[in-house]
Amino acid sequence: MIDKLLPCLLSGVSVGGQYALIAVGYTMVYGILRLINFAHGDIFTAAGFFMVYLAASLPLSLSLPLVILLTVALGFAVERVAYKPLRSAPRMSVMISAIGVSYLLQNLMWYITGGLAKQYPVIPWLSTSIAIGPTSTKIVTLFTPVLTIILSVALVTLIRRTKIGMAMRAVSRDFETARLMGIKIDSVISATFIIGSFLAAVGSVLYFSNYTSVTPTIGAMPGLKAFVAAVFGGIGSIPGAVIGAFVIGICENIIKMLGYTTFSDAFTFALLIVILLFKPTGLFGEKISEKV
Amino acid sequence: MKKILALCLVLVLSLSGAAFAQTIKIGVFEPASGDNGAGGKQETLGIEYANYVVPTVEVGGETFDIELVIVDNQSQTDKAVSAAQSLVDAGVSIVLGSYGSGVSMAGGEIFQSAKIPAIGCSCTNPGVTSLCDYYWRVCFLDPFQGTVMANFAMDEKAATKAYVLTQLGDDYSTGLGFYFQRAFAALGGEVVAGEFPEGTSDFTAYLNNAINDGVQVFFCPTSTTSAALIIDQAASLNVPFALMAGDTWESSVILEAAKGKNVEVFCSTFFDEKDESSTIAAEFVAGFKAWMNANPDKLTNNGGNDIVAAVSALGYDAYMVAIEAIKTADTAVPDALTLILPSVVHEGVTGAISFNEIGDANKDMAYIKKVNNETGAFDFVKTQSVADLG
Amino acid sequence: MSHVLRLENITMQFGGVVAINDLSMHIDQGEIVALIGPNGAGKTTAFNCITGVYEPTNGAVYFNDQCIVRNQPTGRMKKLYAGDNRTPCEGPRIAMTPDKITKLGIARTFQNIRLFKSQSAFENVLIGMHLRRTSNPFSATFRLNLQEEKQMRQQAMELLEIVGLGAFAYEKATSLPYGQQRRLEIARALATQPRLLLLDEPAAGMNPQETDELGEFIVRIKDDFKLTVFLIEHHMNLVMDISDRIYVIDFGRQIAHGSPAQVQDDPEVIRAYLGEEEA
Amino acid sequence: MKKSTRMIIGFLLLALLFLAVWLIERAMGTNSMVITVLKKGAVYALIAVSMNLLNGFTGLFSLGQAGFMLVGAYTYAVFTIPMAKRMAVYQYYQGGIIQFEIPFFLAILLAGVVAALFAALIGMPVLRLKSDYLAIATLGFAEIIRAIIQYDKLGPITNGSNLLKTYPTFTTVLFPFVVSAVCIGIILLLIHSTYGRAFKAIRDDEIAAEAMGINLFRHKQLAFVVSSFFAGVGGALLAMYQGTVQANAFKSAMTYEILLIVVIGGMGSVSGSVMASFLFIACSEWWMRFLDSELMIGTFKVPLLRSGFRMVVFSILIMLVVLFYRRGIMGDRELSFDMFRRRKGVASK
Repeated sequence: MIDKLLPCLLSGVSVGGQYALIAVGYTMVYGILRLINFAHGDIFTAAGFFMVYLAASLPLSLSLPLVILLTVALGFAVERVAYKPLRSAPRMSVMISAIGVSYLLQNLMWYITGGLAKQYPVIPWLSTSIAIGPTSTKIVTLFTPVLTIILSVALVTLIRRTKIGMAMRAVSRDFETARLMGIKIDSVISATFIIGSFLAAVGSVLYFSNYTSVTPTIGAMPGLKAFVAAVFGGIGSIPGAVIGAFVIGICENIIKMLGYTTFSDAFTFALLIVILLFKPTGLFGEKISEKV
Repeated sequence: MKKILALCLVLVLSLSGAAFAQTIKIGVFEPASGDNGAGGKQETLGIEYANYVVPTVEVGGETFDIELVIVDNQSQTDKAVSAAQSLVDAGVSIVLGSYGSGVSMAGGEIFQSAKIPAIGCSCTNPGVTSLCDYYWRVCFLDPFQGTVMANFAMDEKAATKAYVLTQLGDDYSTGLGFYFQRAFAALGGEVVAGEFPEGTSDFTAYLNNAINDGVQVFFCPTSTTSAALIIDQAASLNVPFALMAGDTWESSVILEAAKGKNVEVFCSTFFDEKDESSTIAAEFVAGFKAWMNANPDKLTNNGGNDIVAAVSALGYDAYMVAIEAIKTADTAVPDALTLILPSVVHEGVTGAISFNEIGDANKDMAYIKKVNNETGAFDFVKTQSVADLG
Repeated sequence: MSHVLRLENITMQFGGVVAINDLSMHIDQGEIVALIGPNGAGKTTAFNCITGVYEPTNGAVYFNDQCIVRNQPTGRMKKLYAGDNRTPCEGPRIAMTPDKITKLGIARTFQNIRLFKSQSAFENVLIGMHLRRTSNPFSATFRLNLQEEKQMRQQAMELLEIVGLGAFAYEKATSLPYGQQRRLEIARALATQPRLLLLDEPAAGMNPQETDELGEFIVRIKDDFKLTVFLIEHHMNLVMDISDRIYVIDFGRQIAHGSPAQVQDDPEVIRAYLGEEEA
Repeated sequence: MKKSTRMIIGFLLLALLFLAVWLIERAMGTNSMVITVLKKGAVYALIAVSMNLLNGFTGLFSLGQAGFMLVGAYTYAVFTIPMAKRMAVYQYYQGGIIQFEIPFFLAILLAGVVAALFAALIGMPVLRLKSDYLAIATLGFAEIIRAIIQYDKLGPITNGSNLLKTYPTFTTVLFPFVVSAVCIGIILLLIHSTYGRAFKAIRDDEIAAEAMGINLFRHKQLAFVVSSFFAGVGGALLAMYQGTVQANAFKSAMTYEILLIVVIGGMGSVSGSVMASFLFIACSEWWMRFLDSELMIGTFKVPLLRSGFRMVVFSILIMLVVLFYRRGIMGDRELSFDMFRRRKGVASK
């Protein structure tokens, strides 16, 4: 039994860690803008392609930071171009804009790559295989959850202790009041997108070191799953998103182990619906009621 | 304003048909993007080379230029419908392709309703021809290919248990997997099956299941996109079994993925460039290589090297069969080609081609190749025909 | 003793905040009763409890002796409960949804006008009539209910005439001036054929003359439609003019109750409105 | 103009349109791109209007449309494949277990009914959710439906994840036009009935609508079921248009595409959705196709033009609409005689 379970848990925890890094981006944006940033999964994919093209001509030590920089710039640009002009528009319009951006990014990547899968460069240390008990795996599998936890602890500290963190909390509590209190809403939102994109870039490096080919639509599914993870954990809550992501990653792999492979994706959504029905605020979410 | 614009477009489109009366159009219905983009490009190369070799055809005493109308079906059945429609709209006489069975089946429906014949190059699912009266093909079928690989697994790898992994919604993958499974079970072997949805990147769960089930071979007829991931992950898991697949895996994508890794990969295919027994084949290989090497774009489309893929040879053969049909019918009217195709016989690069009543080529030879992990090339293992199988 | 509306020990608590504390009151047929109190006293919350928008933490509401809302603290709320009345009301939980309560005959207007923005004044009133339909989706779609539809349109027009908006029937609701929007809300509420009408600050934003007219208007529709009226209002002249009785609440608690004259002189009320005099 | 004259003129115009379509088909032949665009446009018009009924008129942000289309398309295909072809279509399942076929018009109706049944079941839990949670839950359900249909064990019915084909398809372009027109007509009647007014009330202000005695859940359920019924019919038409159908194609991307059509046409405008559908399909299938193929003018190779460029330009155009022209072609108005008259009136003043 342990022979079966160990590899399954290993890849579950690893996938979970990667989902977590994406989920944090979703949960932060949702917490502040009340927007499901459908384009977040595509930003994750774009980070993968940045790496593919940069590593072809630059050494890793240069391309790695450049990838993160470019991804952050992309996330920032998407917010400025597609979401900022709609700040006073109904929520549905912003969500449609997000869907439009996702459509655009996917088509753009399809065009640039010619729609073919690209091989992700090998990152020496991460891609090395090591043996664990009866099975073996890449180092990245073990490294991912560790890094995820370190990053999320850092992020939680940032939000608890720093001035920008306090501003973020204020904005997510009450948009209008925070504005009246002199908080620069736009910079807070930009900061949120920058952090989210940064984590997506890190997640992308880990993800593609493990699964080494990048296609234009590859980010869509992990993106949706990460969003489900964020809802599961209670949207707006960072520890919630991380825990939700690990739960989904592990469950998904157990389902595959049991042979119900057709349903590995569907399961995530079933979980989402169950959560929404029985605990709409997720594990750690707060209840918000509308004033009449 | 919009109406006027539409009207102009209608006019332009209808005129364009009349303006170039001296050309015959042949549609190339291949994926240039998506999961099967790499293979589709290689098949298109074969057709383009054939067009380079035979650019004109004599019909009714006049010489006609042959124009290739190339569309991208994006490896997806819904996109294939649009692509097929644009071929029909362009007024092609006959269609060649496609790499991938699902898109061929989807396109076949459109060609059938437009009454335009099509010749499949490397689509191996039986449904392509059996469900469409306007489809022929120049390659062998999955029931044969599956049986060949099942026998190979039994005989050469002494396998008693196999894991079969197929992609949901991919007709090629499901079909070949199904026939392998049936043949392997008929030979007394035991099969464990798994499916993965499109866009899967994590195959470790399937590989681990296979390890735990103690299989000796892992049969995964998938697109090259998934193949690269499967090979990489199998290598990092140090799997104790061999990976086996069908014709799609004869691709430089596989070679790149398996190079320098500790994993055994076998695939069956239609053709071997090193097989010098046929002069037609030898001539083709030499000419094709020279043509590609003279043109960097073509070389890129072939995956960056000048290894001749079997699908290129099939694309070449399909084009030649089409030319043969036009010559015999002495016209390029689709209806006439449809009537003449069943009787066309052609000595092709991949062997003699003649069609049975369903529209399939009477072919019974498969080549089995193995990836050489050190050189990053295919090693020829053996040929196998239905007769060998007894 | 049969009252049109009866509140029994209503407490509404949001988390630890007690918005209404042990409020009991009753309204009889044909009365105009006002609910007044300083800002934030819990007046609108009381309306929301009656109409089913909020579920009170404790207490019951009866409409013509039928219980429409009843609850008592359960679960986590049991520990958290900070209302005055610690003995919970009897009986199982009842929580009718707002639409059911409206169907029984309680209609309301909103403090911060909630008209259907994209619709014309006429359509706003028509929507109010939807709940009294006899058609089903099928007959309505295929126009098998032409007679009823015709009647609805006629009645809606009449209602608009009554509130003096006949000329503006096809104007977009949100393009009307503030005072007319308030009257449109009343017309819309009347369209549901209520027995009891709850008006949440109907005179807010009106000038003295408009307010006077509104007072007369309320009395008139009360008589014409045989209504009972329960209103929240800050315009004291209006309240004193038309009310039969007045309830005064402060910090969610009832501090006075009686005829306009009685309430006016009540020291508690004066203190609540003007603040504590410094000793 | 009197209402009755207006109706007569409207019907005459519609008849004229049908005649025009028929003439085009006669003149151009069934294989031309115009006909393809007209066919697909008509199918998408119905689907877009059905989605607009939910998103534009009832204010329910549902992203499940592809799932219901999938159910409709499969229902249609499964029940109309001729007996003689079943063995070959269900090649891995010994011909499947459904050993009968029904007439195609019944199958289209059944497609709608089955989709509506699914919607009724799914609606019960999800319609209680608010805006974006509803969106993501319906999106999830569409994915679940797709997974179920692809499930190997259901293969004898659905043919697993494999293609379905050889069922009856369009013989004339008028067929999708008539079916779509009838269906859209019914939706229009519903929108202009007292129930339609209730839908719009819910969209404008849920709390006020409930206070006016409108049972939120029941009306949302009604809109959801009706919308899904027509999405199912639309799915059946799409299957007929394509000639083949496969669960794999009904991804969330398909829903997004339809949503974008609705947005371009204008949320809450039936005529807008119809116009946007034809425009969208004509652009993506026809007018912008040239962007996908390399073009040489003399020896000069026009830059950027190659496979995929069409979709890039297309999505940029859509983004421009979403950002700067948010109300779409029609906003929430409808194409009507008054529209032209009022404009004239303003001009003459």
